[in-house]
Amino acid sequence: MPLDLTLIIVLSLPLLGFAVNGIFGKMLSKKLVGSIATIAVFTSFILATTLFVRLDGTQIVKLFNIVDHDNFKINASFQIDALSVWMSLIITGIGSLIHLFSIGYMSNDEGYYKFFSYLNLFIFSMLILVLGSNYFVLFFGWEGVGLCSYLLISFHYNDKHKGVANSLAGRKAFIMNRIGDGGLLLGLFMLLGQFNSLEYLEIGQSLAANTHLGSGAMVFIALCLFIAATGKSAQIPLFTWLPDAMAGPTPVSALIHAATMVTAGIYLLVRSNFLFELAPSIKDLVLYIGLATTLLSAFIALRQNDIKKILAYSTVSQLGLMFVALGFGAYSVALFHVTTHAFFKALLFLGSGSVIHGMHEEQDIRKMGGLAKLMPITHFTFLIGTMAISGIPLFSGFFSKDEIMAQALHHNIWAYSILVVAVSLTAIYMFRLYFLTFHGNFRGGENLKSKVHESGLSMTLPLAILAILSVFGGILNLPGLFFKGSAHWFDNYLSQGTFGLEHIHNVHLDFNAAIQLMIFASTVALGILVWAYFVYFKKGNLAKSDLELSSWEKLSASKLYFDEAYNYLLVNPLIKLSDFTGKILDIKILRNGVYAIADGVLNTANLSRRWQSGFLSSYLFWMIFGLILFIAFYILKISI
Amino acid sequence: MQVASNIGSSLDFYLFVSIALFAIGAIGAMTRKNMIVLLMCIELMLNAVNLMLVTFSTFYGNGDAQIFVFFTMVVAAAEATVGLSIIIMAYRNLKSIDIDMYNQLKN
Amino acid sequence: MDSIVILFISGLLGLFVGMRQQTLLSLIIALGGIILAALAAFFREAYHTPLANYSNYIPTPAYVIILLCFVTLLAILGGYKRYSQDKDHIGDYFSLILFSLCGAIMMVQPNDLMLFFIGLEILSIPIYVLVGIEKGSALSAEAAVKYFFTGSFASAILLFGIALLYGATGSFQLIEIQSNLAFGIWSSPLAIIGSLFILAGFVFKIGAVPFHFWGPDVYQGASNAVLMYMSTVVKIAGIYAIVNVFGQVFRDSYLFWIDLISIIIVLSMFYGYITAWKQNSFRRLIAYSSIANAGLMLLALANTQNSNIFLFVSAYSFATIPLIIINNVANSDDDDLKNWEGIAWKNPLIAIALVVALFSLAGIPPLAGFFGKFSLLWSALPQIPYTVILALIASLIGAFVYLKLLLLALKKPSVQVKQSIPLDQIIALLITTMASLVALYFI
Amino acid sequence: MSLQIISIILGSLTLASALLVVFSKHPVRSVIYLVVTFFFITSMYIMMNAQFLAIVNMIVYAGAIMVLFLFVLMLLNLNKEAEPVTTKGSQLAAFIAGGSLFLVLITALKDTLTLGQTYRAHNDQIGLVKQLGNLLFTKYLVAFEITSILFIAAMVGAILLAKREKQIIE
Amino acid sequence: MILILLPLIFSIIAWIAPSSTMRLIGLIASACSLVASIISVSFFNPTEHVLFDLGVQLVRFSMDSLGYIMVILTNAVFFLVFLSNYYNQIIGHRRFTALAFLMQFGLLGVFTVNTILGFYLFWELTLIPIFMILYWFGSFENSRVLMKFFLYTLFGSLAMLVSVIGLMQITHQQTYDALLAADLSTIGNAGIWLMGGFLLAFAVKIPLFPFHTWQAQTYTKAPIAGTMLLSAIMLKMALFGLLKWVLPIFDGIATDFWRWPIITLSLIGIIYGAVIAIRHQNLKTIFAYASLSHLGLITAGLMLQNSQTNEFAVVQIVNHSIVAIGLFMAAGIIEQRLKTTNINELGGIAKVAPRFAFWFAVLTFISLSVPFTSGFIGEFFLIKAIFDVHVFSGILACTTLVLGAIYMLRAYQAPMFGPTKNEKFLDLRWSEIAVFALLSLAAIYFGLAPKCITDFVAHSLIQTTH
Repeated sequence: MPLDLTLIIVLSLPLLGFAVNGIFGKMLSKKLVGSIATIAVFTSFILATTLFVRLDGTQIVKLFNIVDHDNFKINASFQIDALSVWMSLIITGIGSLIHLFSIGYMSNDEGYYKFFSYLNLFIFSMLILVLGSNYFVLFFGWEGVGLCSYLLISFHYNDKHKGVANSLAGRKAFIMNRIGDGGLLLGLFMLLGQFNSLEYLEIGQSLAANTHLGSGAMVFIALCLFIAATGKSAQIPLFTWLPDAMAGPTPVSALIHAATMVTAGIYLLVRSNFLFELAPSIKDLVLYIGLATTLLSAFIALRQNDIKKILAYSTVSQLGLMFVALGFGAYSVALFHVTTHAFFKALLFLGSGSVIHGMHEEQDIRKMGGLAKLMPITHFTFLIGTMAISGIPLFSGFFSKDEIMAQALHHNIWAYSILVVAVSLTAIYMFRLYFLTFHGNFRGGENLKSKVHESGLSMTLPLAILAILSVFGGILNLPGLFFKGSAHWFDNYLSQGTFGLEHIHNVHLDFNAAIQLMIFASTVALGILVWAYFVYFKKGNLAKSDLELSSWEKLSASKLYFDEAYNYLLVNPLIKLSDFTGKILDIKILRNGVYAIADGVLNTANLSRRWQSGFLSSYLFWMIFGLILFIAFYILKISI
Repeated sequence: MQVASNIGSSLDFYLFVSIALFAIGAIGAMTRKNMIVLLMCIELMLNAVNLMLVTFSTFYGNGDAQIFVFFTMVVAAAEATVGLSIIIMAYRNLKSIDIDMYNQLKN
Repeated sequence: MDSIVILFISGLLGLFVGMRQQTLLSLIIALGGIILAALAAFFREAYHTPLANYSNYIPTPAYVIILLCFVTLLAILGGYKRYSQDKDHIGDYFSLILFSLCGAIMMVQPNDLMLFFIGLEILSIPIYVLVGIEKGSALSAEAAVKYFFTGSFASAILLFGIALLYGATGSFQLIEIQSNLAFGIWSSPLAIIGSLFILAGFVFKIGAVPFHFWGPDVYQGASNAVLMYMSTVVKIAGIYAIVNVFGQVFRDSYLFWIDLISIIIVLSMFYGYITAWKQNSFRRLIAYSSIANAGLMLLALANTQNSNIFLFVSAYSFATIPLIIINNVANSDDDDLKNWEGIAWKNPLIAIALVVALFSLAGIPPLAGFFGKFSLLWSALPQIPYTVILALIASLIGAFVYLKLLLLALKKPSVQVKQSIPLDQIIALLITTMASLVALYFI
Repeated sequence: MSLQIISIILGSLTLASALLVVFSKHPVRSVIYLVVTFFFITSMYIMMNAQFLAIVNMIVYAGAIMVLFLFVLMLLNLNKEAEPVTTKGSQLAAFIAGGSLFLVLITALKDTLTLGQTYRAHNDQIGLVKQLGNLLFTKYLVAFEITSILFIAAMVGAILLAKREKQIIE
Repeated sequence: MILILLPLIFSIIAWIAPSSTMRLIGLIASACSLVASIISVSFFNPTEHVLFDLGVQLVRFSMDSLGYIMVILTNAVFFLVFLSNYYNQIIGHRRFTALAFLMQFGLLGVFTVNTILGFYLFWELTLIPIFMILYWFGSFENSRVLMKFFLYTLFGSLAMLVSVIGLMQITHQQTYDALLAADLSTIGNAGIWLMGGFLLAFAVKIPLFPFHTWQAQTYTKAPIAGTMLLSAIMLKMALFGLLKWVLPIFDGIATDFWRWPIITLSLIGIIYGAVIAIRHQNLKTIFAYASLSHLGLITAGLMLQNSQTNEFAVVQIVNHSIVAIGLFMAAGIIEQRLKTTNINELGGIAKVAPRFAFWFAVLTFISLSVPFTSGFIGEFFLIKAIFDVHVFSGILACTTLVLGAIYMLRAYQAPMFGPTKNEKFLDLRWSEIAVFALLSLAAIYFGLAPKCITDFVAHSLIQTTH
């Protein structure tokens, strides 16, 4: 099959699935709907694999021309290179697993067909995003995934209790993403202005030809792109939407808000590596933001009680970690973490989804406990996910995190120490979550307990596959330490196949340092595992109710008051401004001002009509008076 | 006619008289409330015009103006006829020829 | 001249027929006379399309005469219902109107101030009488009294002006006056003061500030039928007199009087429209609107080379007559705007005619009123731009007034009562509405 | 010189009687004074040798029109009623207006009141009946004929208005 | 050309035809116009410039590609208005149908006329029908609002009239091409004033801040068909006038003088409208202010006088029509079924009317100009054009993305989501679905292939820029 045809099929299959499910979904049976959607994505995955196999440098597939400007042309064209193919593999791969999972998870939902068509649409948009060969196409996907995210977050808008909250969460996500999109747009404008092109390759080549190193425009562009990335990838200051986005169905959280969409920001930065290399100040900003995000969100996750919220903050934290890597210029490292994170975070989310499904929509971990026996497969896979994210040695998360730590250690010891704290916190809250959920006594009441059940095959199968991936994902990019021959496969793969990354070589620590690092990291992770085991399993420490929290715990539980601060600083002033303009400026001043002028003019009629007094004598008088004025006018005129 | 040939020096005065007459007629029209007197005042104004026309006619030695005066008189007569009949009709309606009584129409 | 003779004869004939109380015959004679007069005027001079190329158009008297005849015809048609109520006097009414029309025709083709003055009086005197024909009504009597006294007062003023002008130039022939004035007599105060007095007399006739006082009172007191005639023909004749005398004869002193005219225009328009806003009587409202329209008409003086008043006055007439006819339908006895509420729902023809007439008065294209206004603005704008802009602002206020009237008339009544209109009024309404509508094709 | 004195006297008398027309309280007196005024005006016409006009003025104005006025006055039988008193304010305003009309006219025209210096006796025969008759029936024939319309209109109008209607009587 | 006279003929037919057939007449006649215009455009070579007249010297017509776009847009809008209101009372009225066709005639005239006076004439011609439609079919308890609308518009028109006369007298020309060729540089400041007159008229019509106060009230009170006509096509007259007439003719001192003031007002309008829309309670009012916001962007883009920007402004003009019809139709559906558009009284409609919820959502996102829709293309390049000229203004214009999301989502979610307050809600009828589907298809088609508009109009826009 020719390359472009393959690509088109890869792209169009999810779109087709969307169309078929969207239009005919209501008439089809639920099984069929789910199968169509899943098969569409899975076929895409297979085809994407063939792309991966046949990958040969960078290839551009041009479909059609969108805009033909005097200065530039914008095409709907797609780029097939290591980066994009890798991303599409993640998207379609994880995507098809999650589709599979959803068949079971959503089986009781009214909007079944809608859900699958949205999911397919999301996959389509995401593929557009990563496969596009220019920023314009990327933007299509960028907004498209935002749109799908909105649709899926507020999917349960009809819910009796949470309907409004769900839709508000969707709105919040969309608006925050829009802020980022605005940044991206501005960046695009600047790029167009500077390069008369939005093609990655063209921009990169012209940059390579003549470097505008550190010029203001580059900084501006990089800043704009980074703002876009913070919006999409939920970094400070635009991260608060992601926890709220957990209002969506759990597969959505797994797919969009953990594995794929939120990593679009990382993808954007990796894609634009050549730009960021020219704007070191923004790279530093990326680093600082990443550090702050990873630390703060990890802290917040410590005392959350909603199983999905914890995972959401964990996601934010992990994304922060990736940004740290980007801040160091270690693009392939960041992407490696994206990959492993996609595995284990999807696993964790799906696991939590399974739990929620089994618990009949109960999400509060304070009401769980002892589920290990009731849901063995879920428990086992969840444990693997937890260990992977906590950095237990030999799990995939261990390797990818280790790479980032290594970068940090190499560049900046302070950053490293902050990362250590953040990683430790990650392990703490993940084990807290794990132990509280699966061990101890069931706290949800007998009534609920009797109903708890293990999920069906369509749900457990993806869990199993993801668990396997989470365990072995690290193989992709083993450190050079042990496996000289096959080491850094991913690094090489990416940097050879992606424009701009050829010139960037990741630092690899020397043997001693690497060993020390690994041992230290393993110690910390295992230590926390043991500590958590004692604290939460042996002692049976429970999540406290809100009233018993100490001050730092309150701080954590209330999410560092970010939402409140935003409300106070942004939302309320905007509302006040709106009320002022709408009610006072627009109505009182402008509208009534017009009325007042009109009334003023017309009410002089009350005066002017009195001139017409009704007495003939006065009429004659005024006529004479007018005559006198005429003559006086003349006299004045000749005398002047 | 010897008289006329020396009249030149009086013409300015006649003009003055006619202007004054016009003003007096106007004052009368404004002050008097009796409609008939009012009409008379207007006749006075017309006569002022006539006087002025004759004066100019004498000045230019041109008969046109005197013809004009003739027509003015014709018009004045017609106006007086119609005016008086209007006054009579109005009197029938309001039983008064006081002009101030006629102020139903106003504002 | 032929027209005048025809009109005079048919007027006399009408008198005799009227004595026999033959209403329809009187109508036919009157209309026939008017049509014949118009034809006579038509065949005497070539027909020109005004505004053909926006310039060098000097109103051909023939064309104006035809307009005058046409408007009178409409006014007679529209007022026939009222006139035929007095079978005794119908001949008198029609002959008075025809005589008056003679005067109007004399006014618009002057070459001699004497004839001109006589024409003016012939125009006015029958109208003084006609205003008072509602003999039972005190208001009508009052209107007649007021109109008569102010009118003869204004005549005196006009005459005084003519006398002074004669004093300056020594002639009544307009051509001689013009050449004498052009010869340098304009420096003479006699000529200037004379022209000012003449202006005052004219301004009185068209009813612009500050000589407008008769307007509202007389319009209100007069019957609808008479109003149709006097609110249109008098204005047309008056404005043509002004245009001819000032635009042609006094054009050399243009710079002198144009400022005065501008002031009159602005005052008239603002005063007329603003005061019209608070009226309760329709005829009074129309009177104030006509004051404002008089101001607008005076814009024709701004450009002495090319004064395109024709379209405006015809549009004004074709808009005013249907409104008064509709008022006749709404108010058969009294004259209150309250009766206008929902009038448009009584008859579809009324609705259409009303909308067209009011939008035409407000100057909205593609109705005739717009083209009238446009032609005026076209010639006036380069000469007196500020006045024009002020006039436009005033006409915005005017739009308020017309719109208020329109909204009042269109208000849906709770009970719809259909009302039929007599045939003659239907014809008049149709003609005027069509005339307002098809103006586009005459430019 | 003597002519000028006579003119001044006549003019003054004219103005005086005109003022009396305006100021006499009784309408009938006003009429009488108006006749007197016309008389003086006529004499001024004679001074200017406008004989035809002088005669017409006497006959038409003083004779016919004034009689008509008097007739109507008597017809309405209002001579007993005293004229209603107007408010002082409006009267004052009227006087001021009339006075200032006079003043501004004089101010404006004072430079042109020099007819006497430029006057040359062209033709002292113009005011005679023969001359005017020639003019009237040649140059102004049209106007003369046209006045018939005026008169008919005035006649019809006067009759129309002044006639008592049957229904009104009832 | 028959195309322009067609609506006039239909208008007359509508006056005469029996009122029971009025619905069909409206629908079929407007479809005829649309089909006729589409057929004729397929024979049209965009580089051409067809001249024709109707026997009146002052009013001559010409067809160029920009005019064609607008003509088709007009016909399409009218067709959609008739289709979308097919089940509404208003369509059954003879008066509405006849007046609407009369208005269509006026609009087609505006878009094709070749003389400046003709432009004014047709511009004003549209005013009477829409005024009557609003009066007869709107809910103007207080006629003040209606009068305000009329007089505001008239106010602008009079200013334009002065400018039209002034322009004709100064140049002694009246046709478009002659006016373009005329050299206005010699008249200096007079040109600024003349252009000011035009701009005042346009600013009222578009409307620009602070001349917008008629808009929200009128839209809210007007019948939904009237609002659609007003916002979807009538306002476009002003943009069209700006694009085709004023900017090219006054190119030079005058445009330089007015550019930044107008852009500033537009930007204020963009933010002002959006900010007000955030908190307003009435759906129709929100959409009105949204319209203020959207049109500000187009105006600002046009004022830059860049041929490429103009092409995208045309795209955005088309898009705004799509959005306006769609959104006001949605509001109209709610209003018609529930008798209110106050979002506090609405909720949970999505549950009872899923089809409506879906299409309303599609339209909402089209109006949010997400990619794949025409709005995105238009907005992208308009903001880019502003950004290129003035970075800060571009950033300000960008805020419309965020603010737009805030108010549009609010306007969508409040009535559609949450607990169901009104159980009885008739889901969409076939005609309404057809309209929504057509609109969405058009938006997506133009979003992916804006070239079909931009390339088509490019020929006539070349002469409009320096």
